[in-house]
Amino acid sequence: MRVSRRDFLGATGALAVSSSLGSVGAFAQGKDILLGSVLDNSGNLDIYGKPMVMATTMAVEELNAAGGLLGRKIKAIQYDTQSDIALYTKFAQQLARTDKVDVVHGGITSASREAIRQTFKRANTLYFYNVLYEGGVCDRNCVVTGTTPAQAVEPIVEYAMKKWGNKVVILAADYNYGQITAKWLQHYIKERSGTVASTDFFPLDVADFGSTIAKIQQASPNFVVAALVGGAHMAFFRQWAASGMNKKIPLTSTTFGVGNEHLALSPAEGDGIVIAGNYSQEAQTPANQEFLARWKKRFGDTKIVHEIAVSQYQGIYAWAETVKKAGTLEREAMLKAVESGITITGPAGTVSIDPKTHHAALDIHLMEVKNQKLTIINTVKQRPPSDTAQFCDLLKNPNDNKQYEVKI
Amino acid sequence: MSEAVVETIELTKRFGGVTAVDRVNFRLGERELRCLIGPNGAGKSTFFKCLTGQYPLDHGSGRILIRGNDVGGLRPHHIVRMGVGIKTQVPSVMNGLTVMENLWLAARRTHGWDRCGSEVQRVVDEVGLGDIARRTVGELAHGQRQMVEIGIVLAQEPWLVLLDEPAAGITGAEVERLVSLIRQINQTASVIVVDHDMEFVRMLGTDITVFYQGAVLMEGHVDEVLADARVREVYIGNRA
Amino acid sequence: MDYAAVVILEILYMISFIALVSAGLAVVFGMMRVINLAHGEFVMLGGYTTLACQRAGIDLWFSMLILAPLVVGLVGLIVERLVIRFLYGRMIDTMLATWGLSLLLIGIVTLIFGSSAVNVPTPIPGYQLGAYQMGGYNLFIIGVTVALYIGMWLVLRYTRLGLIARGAMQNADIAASLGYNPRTVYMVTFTIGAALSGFAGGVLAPLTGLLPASGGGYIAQSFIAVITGGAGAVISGTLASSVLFGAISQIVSFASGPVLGDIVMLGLAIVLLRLMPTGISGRFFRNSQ
Amino acid sequence: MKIWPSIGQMRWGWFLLGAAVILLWPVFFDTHTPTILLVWALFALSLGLMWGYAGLLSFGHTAYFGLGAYVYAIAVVNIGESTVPLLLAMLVPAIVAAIIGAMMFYGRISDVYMGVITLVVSLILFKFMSATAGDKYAIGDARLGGFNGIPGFPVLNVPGLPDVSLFGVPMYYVAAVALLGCYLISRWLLARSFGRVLVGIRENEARCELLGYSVPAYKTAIFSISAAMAGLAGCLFANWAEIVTPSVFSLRSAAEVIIWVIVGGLGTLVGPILGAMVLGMLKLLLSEQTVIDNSLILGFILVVVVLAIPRGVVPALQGWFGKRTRIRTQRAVHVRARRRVAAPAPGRTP
Repeated sequence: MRVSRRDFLGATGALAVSSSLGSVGAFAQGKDILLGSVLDNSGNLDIYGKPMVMATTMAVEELNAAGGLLGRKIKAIQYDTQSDIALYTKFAQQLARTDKVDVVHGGITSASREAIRQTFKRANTLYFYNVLYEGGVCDRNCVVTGTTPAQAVEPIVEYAMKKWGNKVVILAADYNYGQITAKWLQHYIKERSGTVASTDFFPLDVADFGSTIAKIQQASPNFVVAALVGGAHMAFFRQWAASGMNKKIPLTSTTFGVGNEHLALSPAEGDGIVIAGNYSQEAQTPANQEFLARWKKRFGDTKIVHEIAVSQYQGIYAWAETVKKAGTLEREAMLKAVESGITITGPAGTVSIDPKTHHAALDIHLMEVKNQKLTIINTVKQRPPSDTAQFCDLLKNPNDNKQYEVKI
Repeated sequence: MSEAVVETIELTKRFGGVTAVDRVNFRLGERELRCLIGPNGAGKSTFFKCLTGQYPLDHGSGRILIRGNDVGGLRPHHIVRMGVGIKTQVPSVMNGLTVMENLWLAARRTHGWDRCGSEVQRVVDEVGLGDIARRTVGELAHGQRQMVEIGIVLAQEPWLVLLDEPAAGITGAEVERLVSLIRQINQTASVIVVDHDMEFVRMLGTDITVFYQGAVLMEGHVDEVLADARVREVYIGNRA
Repeated sequence: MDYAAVVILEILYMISFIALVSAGLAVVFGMMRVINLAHGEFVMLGGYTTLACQRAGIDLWFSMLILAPLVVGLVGLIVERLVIRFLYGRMIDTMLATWGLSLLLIGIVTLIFGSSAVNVPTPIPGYQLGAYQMGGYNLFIIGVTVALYIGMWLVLRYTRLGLIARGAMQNADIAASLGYNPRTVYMVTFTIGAALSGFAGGVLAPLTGLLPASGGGYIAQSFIAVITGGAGAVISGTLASSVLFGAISQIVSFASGPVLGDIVMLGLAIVLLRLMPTGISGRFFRNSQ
Repeated sequence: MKIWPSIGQMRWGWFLLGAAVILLWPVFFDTHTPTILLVWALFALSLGLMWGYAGLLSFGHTAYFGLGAYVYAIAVVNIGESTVPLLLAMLVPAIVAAIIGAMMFYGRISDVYMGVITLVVSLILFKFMSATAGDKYAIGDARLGGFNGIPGFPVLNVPGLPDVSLFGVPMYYVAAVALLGCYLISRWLLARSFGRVLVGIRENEARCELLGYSVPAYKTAIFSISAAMAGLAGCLFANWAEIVTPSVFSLRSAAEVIIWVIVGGLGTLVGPILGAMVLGMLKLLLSEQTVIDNSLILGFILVVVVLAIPRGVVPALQGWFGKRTRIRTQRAVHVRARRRVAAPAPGRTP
């Protein structure tokens, strides 16, 4: 027992060294602007997280190369949350309380966002969430640069119902993203007097869709919308194609392509899936081409660039613009700057933050998967986050702190 | 007729198609010492395990009364709690614990916390375990473990003691010690000993019940039983 | 009517799926009383072997049917030599060590292949069943499973290897009395078990997609099927529990959703273990294999 | 008591030193990470008590940890004040464990099947909790939230004063007191007849039965007590993380606690505590780098420990440095503990 106590002291000693190293490091470079990020760089969500981490690194390097912000260098503190929600709360607290960062860009799934959003609000740390999601977050401390259902889901419904008919089956991931997105889907479908034949939810670890596919055929809808998330759910697209359904019932998705799913499926399996989103590598704008060229130079492979990596990149630039406008890193001043309207042009087009909702108006492409590429069918410029705007006005109610859901 | 300590009425135990114990009527009186003998497979061990509750009794296959209480269907620990001490065929002791710890656990069931220490000491002295009292039981020789288990039974201060092959693996002087221990136990308790070691049974010099093919072949004092022709034939014939 | 056929096919598929992923574990458990918690990772390795070979330009069928079991069998052999052989007779320790092994394998595969989902193309097209479009590959899996179990039965019944195996299943000393070192028998058994797991992984890869962590999805199902099946009779026990669990979980899935299917299956396993502590085979198939 | 050397004696000197280090820590250092280490240590202690002394290995002990976390979150959202939820977080896991334990132990289920059943229970909870994202899954005001879990519930407060929250350093002290308290309770239990009978059961179940002890009752009781401690740890975890998600029921967390206990050492109480603290710290440090995969290292450690030091680190160290008699008893005790769970071969009952 004597020795085990010594052991214990040794371990706690190591702990002390590691924690003091952190604070000493931060102190020595006290003039740096600290940008925190919490993203899943490993684990089963790293298909989303890895490119976002790279995008963060690249954006910070570019900003620094251009002279930093307010004459100061930006230092990125990035934590890997290993696709584990518990680590999100841990690192969020570390960023806010120990590292005392000036801004946080991070969170991927809606579950992770909700795990950390309140922490940053309490700690008065400005928070950017740069991922497409189910909409409705009304929180003055939180700026969202990803798409919401009104932006990326409604166009699919509109297009698909016009083209294929009005009977729809919805498949969604069983957590708040899928649940709320499914509600919006039902809302948009009913608005256009369509019918929802069935809505099914799948936990993230479900990988067998045999009974689901049979049930869909029994319902025989005009088309299917899949709001599925993560590696296991990829099996749906495979099993769908394996049974030959891809030739029979059109498939659309609110998430497909975000994790580069189109690259994991063969052309025969993936072709024809319709999606809507903010970004396609095929976009022929100069901003996008230059961005991809820089990415290639920095990391080599541009294949893995996906919408939310670009979102993260744009989010950081939008924040940089905010800081420039505010002229300070004080949170209240930055929020005032956000509420005066911030607009930047990124690889995916113009991003302009709506002062009322702190969400972004974005250019939205309707796309179809063709030969492992997201081919653009048409583009709507500056589509507003009208869903969230129905409920949320932060100029009027700055203390609002809620996630609104559509009522059906 | 005085109340029997143990009484079985038409006790029967079947395993699949085999009838191991066949309608046995058995009676053990107060302070009686009885040996159960019989060739291998005669049913004496099965009979023993029915008494201890280790083999549950099937419905409608006889009754077991201990001091008039029907104990069919009770689990071993219920039977033990009535005041019955049991030693099983293979020494069943807590190998990782010391001799004294083993005895303490046995004593604690019947005695208060404060008395356990002196009880353990008493048993150590009575059984003669003083030299090995602090050794871990798992390290002891087979015979020593047999004695530890006798000690465990003693520490419970039972009024009925069931011993299954206590003499197995015990030699020479130890056997004599065992015999006197069993006699001593018999001062305060009724005792059933199951064994097939004839020499040992003869040393106990008591009444005997002979099992054969699941049933009672005969009962009587050791001398008359051993003189009986049927017993000799069954026993020796089967052993050969 | 067509729908009924579809449901029956899906049930058959689920039964085959469970039986297929359980085969390797069943052999190892039945003959060695070793519960290999890295079993799911062996299945996963089979899938990745298929993927790597297919990417290297090797014929897909050859990769999944021949190479996957070979490679994973080899991994099993190495594992047996390095870890398992020191732990025979220590059931809980074996479970712990193989659990550690499973984490280790997940880590290694993540290092090599990354943790993103990857896929092997499905080599068989769908077909039309009445008004329904069905996965042709599912039929292939049903067929493969049937063939595998018939093959296992024939080997056990009619070959010398089978004789030794049946002997070892009843009692390790029997193998010794037949003149075989039980340690060698164990080594071969574990290797064969691993190869069977690799085979399952290879065959299933085109349907499920691959993740380093996907072994976890197999282990729960096969673990429960094998343990519930019991060690007394590997083939019949595992088949019986596969049929039971596969049918019930798929019927519940059709009636409500896949989650409830899983939960009902797990709950049933608890009830069965409580009622039949030696497994189905311990109760009903005492003297078969 | 001289008769009982097998169960490690309370060493007040070392206990007070350890307690002093734990209690004085916040004076000098940050407490956020140490808090979770204390919570994990408590969780490991709960399993170590049951596994190391009664020889019962629950493969899914995380079920009770998770239940504690969920029960606290659900109750505190509905009640608002944290005292009753804290008690419920111990009571509910204890009751659930008592029911499951009684079902297993009175049913004479062997150790391997006990492993399977406990694991399946936590799998069921995992599957179920992961599938509760819909808004129809709510208990009172608390939505279960599926994969998202339950975020943003009120943290512990000073009993009776719902507005005085305990977070930061006070939260650390809550965890410290919980750990030290549970340690003392465990020591006390082991010094009672109850603990000694448990050790007896670990050594020879049939003998204890024949001594007149109701083995299933003892097993059920220790299972329930252990679950209550795990539930308390879960409740503290919820307060530390400020969110509860189904991952508390996952295979991974089920594995982690077993690894902590086995590495720390069976048949001691300090072993599991240290195992959890050191390996927990390692897990956190590993997540600040991305070069080596976390599970690779954990897996490697588990394999090596099972092969090289199957007794665990603390008993091994005690063996090297302790007195000779201690070595002997510790080893014997330990070997029994492992073998007992190892021996029976299912399907071969006579």
